[in-house]
Amino acid sequence: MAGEPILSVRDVNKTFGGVKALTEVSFNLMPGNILGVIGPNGSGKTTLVNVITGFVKADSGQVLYKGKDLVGTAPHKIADRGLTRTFQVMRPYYSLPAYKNLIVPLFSPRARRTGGWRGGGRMGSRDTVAVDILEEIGFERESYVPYKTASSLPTGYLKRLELARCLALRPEIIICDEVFSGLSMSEMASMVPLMEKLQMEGITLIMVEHRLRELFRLANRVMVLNFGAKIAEGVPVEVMADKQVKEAYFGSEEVFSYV
Amino acid sequence: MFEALGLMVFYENMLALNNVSLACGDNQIVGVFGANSAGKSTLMYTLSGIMDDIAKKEQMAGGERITLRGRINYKGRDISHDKPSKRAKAGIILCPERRRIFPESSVLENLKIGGYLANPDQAAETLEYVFKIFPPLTKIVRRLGGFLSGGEQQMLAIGRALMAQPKLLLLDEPLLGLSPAIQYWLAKSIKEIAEERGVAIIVAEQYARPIMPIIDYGYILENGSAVVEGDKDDLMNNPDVKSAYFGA
Amino acid sequence: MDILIYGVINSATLALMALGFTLVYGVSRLPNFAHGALYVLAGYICWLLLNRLGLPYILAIALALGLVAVVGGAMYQLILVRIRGMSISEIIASYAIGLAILEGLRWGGLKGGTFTLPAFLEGSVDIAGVSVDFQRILVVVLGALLVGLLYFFVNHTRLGLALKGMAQDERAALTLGIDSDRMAVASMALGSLSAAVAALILLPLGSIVVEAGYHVLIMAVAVCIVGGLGSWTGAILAAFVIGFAQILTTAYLGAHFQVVVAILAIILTLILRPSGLFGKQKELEERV
Amino acid sequence: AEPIVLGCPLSTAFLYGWDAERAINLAVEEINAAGGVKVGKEMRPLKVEVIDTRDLEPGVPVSEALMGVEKLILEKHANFIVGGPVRSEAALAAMALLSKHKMISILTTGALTPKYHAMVGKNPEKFKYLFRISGEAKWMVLGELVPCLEDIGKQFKLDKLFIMVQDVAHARAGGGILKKVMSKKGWKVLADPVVYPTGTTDFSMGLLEAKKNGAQVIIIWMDMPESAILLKQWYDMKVPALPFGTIIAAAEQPGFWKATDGKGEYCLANVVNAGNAPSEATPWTMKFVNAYQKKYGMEPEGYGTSSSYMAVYVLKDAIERAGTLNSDKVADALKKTDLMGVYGRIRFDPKTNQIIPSLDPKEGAVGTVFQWQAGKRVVVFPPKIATGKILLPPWMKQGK
Amino acid sequence: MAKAHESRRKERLDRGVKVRSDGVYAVASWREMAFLLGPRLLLIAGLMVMPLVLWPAPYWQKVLTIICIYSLLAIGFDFLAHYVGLVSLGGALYIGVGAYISALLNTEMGLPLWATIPLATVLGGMVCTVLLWPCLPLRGVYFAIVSLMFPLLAARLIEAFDIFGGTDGIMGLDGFPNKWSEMYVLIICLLLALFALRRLVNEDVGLVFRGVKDNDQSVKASGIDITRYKALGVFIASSLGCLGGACLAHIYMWAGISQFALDFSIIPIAATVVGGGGTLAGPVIGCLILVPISELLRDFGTLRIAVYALILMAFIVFKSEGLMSYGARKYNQFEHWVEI
Ligand SMILES: Nc1ncnc2c1ncn2[C@@H]1O[C@H](COP(=O)(O)OP(=O)(O)OP(=O)(O)O)[C@@H](O)[C@H]1O
Ligand SMILES: Nc1ncnc2c1ncn2[C@@H]1O[C@H](COP(=O)(O)OP(=O)(O)OP(=O)(O)O)[C@@H](O)[C@H]1O
Ligand SMILES: [Mg+2]
Ligand SMILES: [Mg+2]
Repeated sequence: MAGEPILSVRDVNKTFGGVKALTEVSFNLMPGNILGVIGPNGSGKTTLVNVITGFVKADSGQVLYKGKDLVGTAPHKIADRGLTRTFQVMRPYYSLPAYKNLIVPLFSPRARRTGGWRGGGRMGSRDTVAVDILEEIGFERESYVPYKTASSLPTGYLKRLELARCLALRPEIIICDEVFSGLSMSEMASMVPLMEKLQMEGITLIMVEHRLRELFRLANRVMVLNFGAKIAEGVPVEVMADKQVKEAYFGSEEVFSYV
Repeated sequence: MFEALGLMVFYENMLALNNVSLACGDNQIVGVFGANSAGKSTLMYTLSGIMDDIAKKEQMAGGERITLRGRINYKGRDISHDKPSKRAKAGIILCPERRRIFPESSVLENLKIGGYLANPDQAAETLEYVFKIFPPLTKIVRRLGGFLSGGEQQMLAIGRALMAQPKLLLLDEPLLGLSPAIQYWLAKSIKEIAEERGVAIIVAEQYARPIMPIIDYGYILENGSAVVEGDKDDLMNNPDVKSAYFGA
Repeated sequence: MDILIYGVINSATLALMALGFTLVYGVSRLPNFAHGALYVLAGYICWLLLNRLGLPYILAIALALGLVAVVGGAMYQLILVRIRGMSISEIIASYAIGLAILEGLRWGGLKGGTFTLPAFLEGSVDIAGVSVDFQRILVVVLGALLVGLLYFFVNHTRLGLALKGMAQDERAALTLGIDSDRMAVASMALGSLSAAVAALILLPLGSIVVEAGYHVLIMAVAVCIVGGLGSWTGAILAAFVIGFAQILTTAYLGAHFQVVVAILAIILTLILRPSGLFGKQKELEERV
Repeated sequence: AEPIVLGCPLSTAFLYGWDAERAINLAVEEINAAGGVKVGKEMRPLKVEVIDTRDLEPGVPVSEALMGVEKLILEKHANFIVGGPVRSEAALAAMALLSKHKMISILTTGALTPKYHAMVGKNPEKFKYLFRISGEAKWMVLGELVPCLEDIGKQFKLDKLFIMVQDVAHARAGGGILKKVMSKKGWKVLADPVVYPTGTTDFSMGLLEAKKNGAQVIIIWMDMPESAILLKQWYDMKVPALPFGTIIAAAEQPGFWKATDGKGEYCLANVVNAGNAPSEATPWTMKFVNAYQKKYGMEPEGYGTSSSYMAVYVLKDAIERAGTLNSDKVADALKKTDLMGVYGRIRFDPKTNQIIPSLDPKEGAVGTVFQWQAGKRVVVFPPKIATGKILLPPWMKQGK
Repeated sequence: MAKAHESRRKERLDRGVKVRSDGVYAVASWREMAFLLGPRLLLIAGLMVMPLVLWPAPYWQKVLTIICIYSLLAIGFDFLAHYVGLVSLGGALYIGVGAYISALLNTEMGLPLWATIPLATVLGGMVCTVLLWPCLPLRGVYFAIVSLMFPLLAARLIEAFDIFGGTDGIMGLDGFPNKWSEMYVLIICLLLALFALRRLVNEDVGLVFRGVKDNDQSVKASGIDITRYKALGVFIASSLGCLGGACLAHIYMWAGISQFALDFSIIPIAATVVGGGGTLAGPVIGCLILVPISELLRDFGTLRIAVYALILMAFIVFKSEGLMSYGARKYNQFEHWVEI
């Protein structure tokens, strides 16, 4: 693998009043790659995402994005530079219709800069783009779903809305925090190609997941966290074979085969 | 022991549940599967009475959007007009989707609040049991609920529901956000809970694979209607179900 | 020394005033803006029982406490249930109830400074050269006792825990068999009761006036907010912070800066710690 | 005949509002019973329209009071405004409004600020309709309080003063002035005035300090009812100093005795105008006190009672002299008022329309300082109208 | 489950033109135009002719101006609370700041009223925004209480340091040339503010505001600076309040510390609750109801406030969604029973 990593995390530490959420985590991410992050519950995956995107400030360490340190930068500035994330516990704008949820990112400085979605100044043009994005992500355009208020949408759609919000920003990196959970098999079947398509378009992805089958199909590399520390990293097959991972993450052969 | 007949739920003019009937016997595990917006959560809310409460609240705030129809019988009694708290007292406990744990209480306190209906002995015993099936919780008993990770919250939510000494446990997407190991354990525990503690369980999931093997009877919901039902083998052998839920 | 002693007394007074408000907010998320009115009402009822019906003091106190608790509960049952969860409406409605009670009392004759309750204990002692009357010592003692009792109730009894759960997530509480309506009424009655207790301990030191209602409300809100809503430790600490800030400004800056300093203290605390001294709301809401 | 409407903007839920309301009603009743007011050839009755301005309530904006005044003028068609607004700021704020409507107004209660008549003096043409018939702070301090204190000082050989004030503008300013003046007069003022926020219920710190420093007279400049607590604490601590409640103190009310369980004995207080407590200032004084007592079952309570009562009579007198209700004419007539009233001779300063005060009822309006003695309010100052002597509390030794 | 009408339910259908998704209208005929524009025209025309209707009752004309001032505050509050998510209990701050700025400009610098009012609006908005800036990270009740403290503090500071005329206030401001200008300036300002705000909240910027209210974390994740938007929201709301304050000062030709009084904070909120939060027009309706009621009750004397409080409570409890929301629902929807 040649070239500079687009994102490089170095020795990041984070404790929450005595709880070590992250210890000395480092990794590099090449542009256009998909990195899978797995680990038992409470191992610090979401915290890692938070640290990268600025929602939580690392106690020490560096997060280099295109060579610049992001630690201490406000989340909205990080997003503005093209590094976006989804929330594991969904955070839509509950009072707005689903497609209006996307107007907010479409209105952001970044989207206006990069997307040229000013749309000739006509009202409603952003709406069209919003519905386009939703359609791409699996909201049927002709159905009522994109027009329903977010508060009445079921979990599965909200998860996808999270991803749509990221797409609207035209980001360079998307960090997905468990977007697959809450989707049924058939829906997943359409999500996987979508992810592949994003990768083709040159977007770099970090995917935090518990749905390993799909993840391993997608990911170029996988990193495993346990108790806040990185215990393995490599291509999926390697990681699956790692003894430590088996012990810490799967616990037993039964589980392993179940996966 | 528990049966629901011809449930109908309207949100405004949209039919979210269309004439759904369902039954669950003693110690049985019943699965309800369906894709997004099939109406699983709506069904669970209706069974536990929360839907009545939501409708009532909306009515008070002016809207009268939600209409409910149908009968729910529990132990030979019509409970379709009972308040959720009354149903809970009778043993119908819902573990709602999206966790809804108490964010400002510690893990232990969450569990204690869950034990509101239990007597002290039961509470102590169940507490131990919860820690047994969810070992990660033992390490974080003092942490505030709101600070937990997604998976930890999910475990806590299930544990809390168990604390309420259910006779009929309604689990809405219990696997959401759990790591494979815990998923596996939970599926096993569900079976164990049903068998050893004599609890009937209705599980709603769209991720059917881990749950399917443990159920006694299952329903497939689609757009608010129960399109397929049958016991484990019926469902597993149904080609449509197979392709939709096992990706094979 | 006198600063220390009177600082403690002042803080205890503030803590007592705030107690009922914290309790109600902590267990049912209702910002009870009728708190001050209930406080004054308790004093006035007690006064009426004493002076109009000539009841013995103990009996009058007991009756007044009971009546105010009933009023509080009824207030919730009849009015506030209907707007539960709409916090702005709750604030305005409870404020309106408070206003109606207070102005009703004023109209009903509670005006001027001639309404007073007798002290439980007359006389005073010298503590380290500072003379303190017994009633004030009683304030500190009873204040501590009451805080302890309520703390125990909320954190270690079944009912207290249920109330706490209901406050945080009503729907989740419902699924656990906690009857939220009844619980809310209970919490409101309890909160009114503690407002009444505070009134009957504190009012013998002052006189029963309508303005006290507004004053108590402001102080209660300030203490609870600075402490972090719903946090007991926070509320007590905040009572001490504000209490001592007041006494210290009186001693060193001149009392007409007392209010200025108190308000500044509140604003600054919150700018520095956005969810109060012990509150976690902000962190919780921003946990993603 | 068509009645003459007196509009009374008063804060009726407070002492200085309701006492004025009662007194005005009393005067109007008396006048109407005697046939009314003679306007030209016609005898016209008086009619009172009271409006609650709420201006003494905390948290209520002054504009509320101004609305009340406008309502009286525009809707109740008041011919004259008598009474308030009660709070100084409100009274000042109402000046522009009243003169805009060319409305004659006699301020009878509340508003103590010297700025009021200063404003009239500065702009006599614009504000020529605005009169004040009750005392103002400057005279009360310099003309009554200081001489009274000097009296006490001479009589008992006391010269150590301690000042406690409420945290309101008039009290703070008053405390400051008092300190300056009394220091000049050779008194030892022991400290800067101690300021207490409205609603304070604990005064022990201040009292301790007073005791420690050997205070002999304590000035209490507070209008909050909690000053009763101060007196209770003073009694309980047996502070060897004479308490002196100045200007609109809670101690002026008859109910004060009960509020302090009698612990307020020996407290001196000032009731602004004679007639607010029984005294023999003029022949009319007791007549008024008795009439009031007969109608309301209690003695006049304080501050605005006798002045509000007199305002109605003064107005009647002026209207009859003017022979019309025309504002300009009546204003001119009012300026020429010279009447022996309840609290002395009533005349207005020709430049400022402020009542002319004096220590002698034959010369001008007199104030009153009384002392609580065995449950009664005994007038002790000014000497011309005094009915008793100042007593020292038994635990206090006379200075050397 | 619903007890009565076992086999029937109430169906609601949107009346004609309004498509389910907000903001998209397909206007077909003059009837539908009238349907859409009717209520708006009613409000505009109603307010415009009101002063004329009230000709015989000059006092009520005055009340109308006061209603307008409270309405300005109330729509500011509504906007801030329901579209930006900042519940500000400190409306009095805006009134006070506006009043003092225009009073100072008028008396100290001799600027005429036509200059002081707009200047006070803009400058006042800026002053309030700067004052509240450090509090913008606060959430919910905490922001509410801190904003409640500001007017108290301002009044206390003016008093303690005896600045700007101290407790006496600033007297001798210019009044409006006549009562008609007074009324129409306020009415037109109010209508402009109302329709401008309505427009704003439905524009894309408005959606960002609503996003900030619903979920500020998500807004951050979308690369938008929430503090900027919150500050902008505060600026808009406080400017409206300052405009009201400036007019108030000129109407009474006086500014003083009581313009920081609690009533200015409470009444607009009550009006919002009564009229229906989040509707913008609702608060105006709320003011149109509450303020006159309070005036009508003046004859009750001391009991007035108690009665007023009871009426207010009744509104809140029995129409808890607010009159405007209720009315809009009834206006926009058919309801009828259908068999299931
Ligand atoms: N603000 C906080 N205060 C205290 N503890 C915290 C805080 N945030 C996270 N934690 C703890 O840090 C640990 C890591 O949390 P994190 O959310 O990163 O886990 P995760 O790997 O995403 O787990 P999951 O798969 O369940 O989502 C958890 O044990 C959690 O309880
Ligand atoms: N409060 C509501 N108002 C209007 N429609 C609603 C409401 N709640 C749910 N719905 C609609 O009802 C349908 C069923 O929703 P439900 O939440 O029951 O789905 P679900 O099967 O639980 O989906 P998921 O697996 O994604 O959680 C959806 O189309 C949803 O949009
Ligand atoms: Mg996570
Ligand atoms: Mg669901």
